Amino acid sequence: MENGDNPNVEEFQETAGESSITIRLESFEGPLDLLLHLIKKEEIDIWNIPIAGITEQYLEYLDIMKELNINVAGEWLMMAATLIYIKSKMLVPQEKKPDEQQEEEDPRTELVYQLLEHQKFKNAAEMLYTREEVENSVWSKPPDDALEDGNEVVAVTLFDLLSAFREVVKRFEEQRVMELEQEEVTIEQKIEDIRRRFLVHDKLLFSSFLLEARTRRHLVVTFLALLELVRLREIGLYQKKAFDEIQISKLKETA
Amino acid sequence: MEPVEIQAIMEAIIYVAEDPVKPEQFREIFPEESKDILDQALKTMVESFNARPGGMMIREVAGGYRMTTRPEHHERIRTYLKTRPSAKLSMAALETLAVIAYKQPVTLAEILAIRGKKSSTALQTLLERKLVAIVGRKAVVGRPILYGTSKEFLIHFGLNSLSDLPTLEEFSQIAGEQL
Amino acid sequence: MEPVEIQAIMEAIIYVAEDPVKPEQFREIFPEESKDILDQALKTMVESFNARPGGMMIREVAGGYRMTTRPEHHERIRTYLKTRPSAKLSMAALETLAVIAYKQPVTLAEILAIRGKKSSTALQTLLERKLVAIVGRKAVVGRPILYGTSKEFLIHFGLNSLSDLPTLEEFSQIAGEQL
Repeated sequence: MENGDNPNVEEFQETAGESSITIRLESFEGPLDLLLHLIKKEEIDIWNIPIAGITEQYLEYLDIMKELNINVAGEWLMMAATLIYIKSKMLVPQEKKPDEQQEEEDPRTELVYQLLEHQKFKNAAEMLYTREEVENSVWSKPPDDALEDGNEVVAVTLFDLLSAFREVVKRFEEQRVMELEQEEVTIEQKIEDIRRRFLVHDKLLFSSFLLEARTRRHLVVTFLALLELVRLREIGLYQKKAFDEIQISKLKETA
Repeated sequence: MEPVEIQAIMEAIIYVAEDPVKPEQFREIFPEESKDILDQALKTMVESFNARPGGMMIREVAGGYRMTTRPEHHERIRTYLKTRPSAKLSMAALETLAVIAYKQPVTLAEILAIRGKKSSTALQTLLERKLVAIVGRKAVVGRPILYGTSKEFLIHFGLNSLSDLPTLEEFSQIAGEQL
Repeated sequence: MEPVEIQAIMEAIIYVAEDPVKPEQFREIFPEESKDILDQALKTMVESFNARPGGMMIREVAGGYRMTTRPEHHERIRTYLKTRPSAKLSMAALETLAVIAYKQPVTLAEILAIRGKKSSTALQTLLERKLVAIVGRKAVVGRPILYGTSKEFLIHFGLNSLSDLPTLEEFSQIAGEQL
């Protein structure tokens, strides 16, 4: 078939501006959509698809897509292969064996069922579209003061949980990068820092110091600084009972 | 309590509720009343509320009762709210959603097989808009994630339950006629 | 337009409005109607709305009209607001839950290190909702408490076991992006 026989291909070439191409291709989102489009346009009987003609048209569309540098996804090539395979099967003359089944399996049957199945869901999507139209024209608005915990409204699904985790991981990575750029603190600086803290507090939780340490090195420095202050008998470590949290208390006024 | 008072409270509760109110919830609010009395009160209230020539209506959505404006007034309401129609789902998202709605629980690979093309972007949109949820894993090699529609799906499309959807056979009939 | 239709739209607008609706605003919505007709419609609508034995009323507040529930029903409405299904979590609680789910067993210090934010209030909420449980103590200095998800957590998210949780890899597959 020549291009002149296919008005749609001409349309493609005439409106080669980028936006119009995108729109056109969106209406054939996948290979099945393109086949359905061709079948409807040519008013073809779905149960008797002229496979040679359809294959030719399909391949023309593929060529145009390639010419326009549109990334042709794998499923498009798969469908091309399927069409060519069906075409070749149909060209082979069927050997008549009267003792076998009268009707040979038509090589197009599977594709036809796939197309019908696809059309079925396209229709279901149309139905959802119409329903959405209707629902878009109503509003439901409970009064604001009826929402007791207004800022705490997150209906939780597994997807939310995973998204939340991903956010945390992302933030963690960013923070690590930032810290690597920061200058590291020395034990002497940390001792001064802890002494300053005990000017205003008599008791602090051991864990509160460790919580501040965002890097491993910072953690070690903090730990060593605390041990040094214990050695100097400026602070003492104790537990109220076994397994309880470790507390740090000031033992003498620091200079 | 007088039926008329029960009805008034039911109306007020449907008004303040964020989600559709299920009949069972009324039994918690009125523990002293019988199920029959509450069901009757609910039915009478909804009928008379909707028989008014007012601007609101009470609809059965997602197994509960929900107050909304009437669709015929949408233009003037939109003028007042100065909102544009909310972002509609793309045709790809609607098709993916249709496959999930009718074939649930379904895996991404099964969706691909029916649609004949990759559907992960559409699925991502549907998950973000909470129309679709992860409902489990299929007991096959690789244990792929199974997807299904959510309560939000019913609300978004004004359905009381999944059985309100037309059957797939109806669509295959139409499909046969179209092709 | 018929007065009854104007009244219905006025009612719907007062229903959807965030703030009390002033009479002047109706003149913007109905530019083709006279002030007298609109004032009359508003008056009639409010009177008949409030004459109903329903659960809501329209009140004049701050020079405008506002829809509220009737004060006499506040106790039952409060009961409802308390009993409604509380499947809601704050973002902080959700993030904390996500860290616990994916990193369990985990200490409070480790949660803080990963989230970079204080998490003790969020953790408290999760413990109260029984989504998280204490699963032991870590064998390090101070023997901090280890947290993990509970059976309630599995039920809430419809999981058979923790191995059903979607992985980050699966997520990036759906999202089609690189992590």
